[in-house]
Amino acid sequence: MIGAIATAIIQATLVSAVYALIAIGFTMIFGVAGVLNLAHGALLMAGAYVYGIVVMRNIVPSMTYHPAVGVIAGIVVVAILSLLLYELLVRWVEDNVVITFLSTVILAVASTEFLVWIFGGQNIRISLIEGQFALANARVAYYEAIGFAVSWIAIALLWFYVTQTDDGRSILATSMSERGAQLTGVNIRMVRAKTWIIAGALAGLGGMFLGFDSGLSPLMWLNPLAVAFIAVVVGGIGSIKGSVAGAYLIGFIEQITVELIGNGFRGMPTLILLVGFLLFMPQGLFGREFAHE
Amino acid sequence: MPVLQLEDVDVSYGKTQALRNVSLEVEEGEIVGVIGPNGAGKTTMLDSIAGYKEYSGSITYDGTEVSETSSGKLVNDGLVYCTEDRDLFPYFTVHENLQMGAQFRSDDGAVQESFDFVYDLFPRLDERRDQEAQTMSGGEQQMLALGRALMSDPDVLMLDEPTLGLAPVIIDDISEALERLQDEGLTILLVEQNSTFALRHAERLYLLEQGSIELSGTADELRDDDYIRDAYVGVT
Amino acid sequence: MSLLEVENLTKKFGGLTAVDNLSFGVEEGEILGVIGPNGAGKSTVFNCVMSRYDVTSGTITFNGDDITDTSTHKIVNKGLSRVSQESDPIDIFPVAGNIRLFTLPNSLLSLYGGADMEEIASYAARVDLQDKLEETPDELPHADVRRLEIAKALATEPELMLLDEPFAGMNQQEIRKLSEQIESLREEGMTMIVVDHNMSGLMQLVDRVVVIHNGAKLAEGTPDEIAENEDVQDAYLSGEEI
Amino acid sequence: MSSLTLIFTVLAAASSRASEVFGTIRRTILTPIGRVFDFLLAPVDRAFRPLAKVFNRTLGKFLGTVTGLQLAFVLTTFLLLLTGGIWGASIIAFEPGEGLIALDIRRPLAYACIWAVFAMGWDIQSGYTGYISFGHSVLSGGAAYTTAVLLNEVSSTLPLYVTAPISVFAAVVIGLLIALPSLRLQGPYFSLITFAAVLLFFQATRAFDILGGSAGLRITRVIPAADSFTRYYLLLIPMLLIAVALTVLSRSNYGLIFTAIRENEDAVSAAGINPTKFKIWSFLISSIVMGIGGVMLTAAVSNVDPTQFVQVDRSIEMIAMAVVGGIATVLGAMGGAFVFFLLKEVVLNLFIDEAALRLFVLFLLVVLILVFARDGLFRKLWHRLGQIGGEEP
Repeated sequence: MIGAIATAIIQATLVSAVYALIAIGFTMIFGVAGVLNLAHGALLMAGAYVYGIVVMRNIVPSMTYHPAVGVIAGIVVVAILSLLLYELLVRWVEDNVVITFLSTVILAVASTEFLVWIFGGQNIRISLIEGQFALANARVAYYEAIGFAVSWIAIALLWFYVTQTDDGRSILATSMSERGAQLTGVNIRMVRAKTWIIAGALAGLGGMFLGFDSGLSPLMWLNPLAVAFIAVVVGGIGSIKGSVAGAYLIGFIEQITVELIGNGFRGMPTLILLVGFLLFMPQGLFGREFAHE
Repeated sequence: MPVLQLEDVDVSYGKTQALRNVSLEVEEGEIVGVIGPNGAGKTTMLDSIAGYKEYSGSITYDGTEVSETSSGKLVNDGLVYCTEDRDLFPYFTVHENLQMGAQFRSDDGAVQESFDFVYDLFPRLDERRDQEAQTMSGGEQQMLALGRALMSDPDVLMLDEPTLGLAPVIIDDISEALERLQDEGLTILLVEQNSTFALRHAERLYLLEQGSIELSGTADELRDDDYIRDAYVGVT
Repeated sequence: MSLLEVENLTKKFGGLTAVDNLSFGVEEGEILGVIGPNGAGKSTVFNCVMSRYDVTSGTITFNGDDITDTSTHKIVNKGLSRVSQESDPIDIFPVAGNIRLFTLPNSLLSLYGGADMEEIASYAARVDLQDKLEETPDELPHADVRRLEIAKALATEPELMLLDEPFAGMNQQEIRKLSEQIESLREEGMTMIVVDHNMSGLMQLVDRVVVIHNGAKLAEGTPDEIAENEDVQDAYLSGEEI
Repeated sequence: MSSLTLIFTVLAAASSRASEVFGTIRRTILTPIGRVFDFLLAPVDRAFRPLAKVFNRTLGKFLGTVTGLQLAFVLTTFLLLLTGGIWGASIIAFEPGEGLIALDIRRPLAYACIWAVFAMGWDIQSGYTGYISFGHSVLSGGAAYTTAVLLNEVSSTLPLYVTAPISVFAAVVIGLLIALPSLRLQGPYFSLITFAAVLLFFQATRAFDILGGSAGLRITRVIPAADSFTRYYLLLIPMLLIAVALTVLSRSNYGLIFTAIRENEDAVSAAGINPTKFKIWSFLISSIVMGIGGVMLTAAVSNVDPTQFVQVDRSIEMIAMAVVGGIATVLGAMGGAFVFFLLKEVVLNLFIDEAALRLFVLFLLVVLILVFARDGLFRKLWHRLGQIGGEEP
């Protein structure tokens, strides 16, 4: 029994770390640009597929680079895709929330069809490193441990960047007051581009680790997107700290549900949690009360 | 040559013309006031100068047409704007807000001097270095907005309604600060509805009504003008 | 019994006190002026009266009913209407459509209720907009958009109208014209509260004045009394004599 | 950072070049073509003007006023739809490699009718009030699953007149469950709740055995698939009735208030109208329509499963159709559904064999329409037609 609880806690901790990577990018884009990017899940998916293409023999037989190359390729390509998504689409429609919503979600659906066309609809396995080790009775795969470490390194770097450097601070500042940022000479357009690049890089990273866990499939964007916005709503929109906390909450609730009720109910309690927060605590755990006029 | 010059500036919102043929000059080192009623176009004028609004006519800062550069570049070149809404960063501390003002300056020593100057100018800010901006009173926020603008090392400071909604005792503090800045030789374009305040600090003033400059002159000339007396200074 | 009674109204935003224990009333048929510099809390008072904001403490009664924190639409249906400082007409509707919206009953059963073109024209005529019914608000000059806001408020058939800075952005001639229109509304029996930051425009128009400063009441009285009041002079002129 | 600046410069240059090209295309191709159309269509407008006058006098209050040309367009459309069972049986198409071929498009037309109901149902709520729902497949799916569960659990011989009202009622109940709590929220939050509703329903179909898991529930078709002619009309008639009913509602006070909620909710309160009440009402009207659509779709298929009835893609397809036609135009949404379906099942079929690529191209087209013609194709067309007619001579 104790062993089962320990296993569940360890599993939840590992999964949550990846969820945090997913949620941070989503919340940054919403905080800085006011855009709910429903194609965020598609970016995650792109990261996983890029890794698969570059590294895995079973996808493109001629490309079997070292996993490290694959990870870097995944991050860089998705960062670029994310910037292109902003420059080619979102920038032209962001004045209209409805159109932004619709165009990003339709793009996500289109990306599913694209991947079905190229790779087919089946699930494709990708791996970073084989093997596992024992930790307090639990079996932990090496990739899970690496994912945990990578997640926290990324979070630490991001935290350092946005709180300790002028360049990063201007991103936070823009999320609080765009006009204020302009008054101090910040180039809003550049800040937005940086935000999309950072969010894309984090999404690429997170997407790969999702892929190591459950393989590549063209619909793999859907659940992580749900995770991202549940984490963001629960944690408080615009708060990076909040989205990390939200991600961990989701990870633990999911794991508990799987242990107690069964795998079929995995996502339901967190969705109910989302609805509960939206209705009763829309500002979230670390949300900022909206400033008055 | 004036450091800031507007020539025949027109600005429109849709079919409404907000500014009509506005011409104005600010020489280096002087304080120029612009007074006028609510809705006269004062803020629109400042927004245009700061590079946020499209205009026709000419606005030059240091000889450069502002529409041909970016608002960010203007700030770096020393044209700093302190808005009516203050536009502070609500969840940053006082110190972080000030840091934002200085983010593009590379000379750490000079930045430190600016911090010292601002904290000396407004001791209230010094006491509240680690307080979040959103929790401060209106007067303190106004000081912080002014302080943040000063951190950008301005050559020309544009102030939009710095006395807006402030208690007389706070207005006195702002007044003192302005006097000190004037002694330091800072060029200031002061826009105010509070004509008395503007008349006290500005050397020359313009009256903006309905988007047009209706009158201009030295503070003494305007103070004695019957029209100004009736409409903007007296109570009845 | 006053038509509208505001008692001990306080509104705080976080640490800021925007309205501080303010009380005043308006009698039927009079025009009350509420004066104070920009940012003194005048608009916040109106926002509290109309339940745009929840009050922190205090009560507001209209016609004897407690309307504190009641839904805005219910307050409007009791006979209170507000002309806000920012004009926000719906640009995709013509002037007539904008006015018509304000005549519709709050009922799911009414598919075709509300004013017909003739009635809409008569509301518009009270502020001289009857010739512009087919134009959309974004085609109108500023002063006409402000007048449209008044026509909309009139279309709810209010007993008491709150006018928030009605003269903002108008020139002297437009101000005179609007003042006349407000006068004639009063002659029809409308009670009004007019807010302005500037005294001079209001003094001819109003019966009584409440001066607000920093969210609190500074003085109250007839225009003449207010003009003589030293506190007001101090506050308004930052203690400087001219 | 300098590489970023470089990318910006390139992108800026590309976009200004692109807008130049568009400008040239507009000047040299589109404008002259437009003039030719004006020239050809002006007589049609004059011919239909007397009829339009009668229409405006009698039905204008309920259906909106039209110019002669607009009336001609509407009448032609309806005539085409009403005769679709006949001409749809064989249309001539060009297929690369095959040359001219004859196609029976009555199946896509029939299904387009169902999806037109969905698109209009979505539009009367989301399009008009601006509270965008991503969860409308929950309403139609709820109705469909109610029918299927009744047939599976109660009796497989329950007639349509028993299952249909219960199913529509179920859609209304689900609609209320979603609308009552969530319509107090601001726009994006509302959208998120509806999105969550779809995901919840999707997971519920797998979690609860009674809903049949991913394989779904087998049922007997009410409308036999073999008779394309009858099937088309059985689906067309309710669709047209709904189109007329929704047009009437959208031209009544409801339409005015729903639109005002989208444009300026505060103004609605200031007008003494309770916006929450009307938002919930719009969701209920929408739920009824979605329920009917769900019943129509259930009647035409032999299996109710999560992929075809619930999955979030279905909600997004409805939205895409309404967007293609024009948001907040009942008939635009209807037209959008036909354009979308005919593109998907007929036109793109001719050129692209792979289903996934076809859908990819289709969705990219929708995104392009969103970016370049955000008002929708039919609204643009409608205004253009109105301009050709113009004022009385």
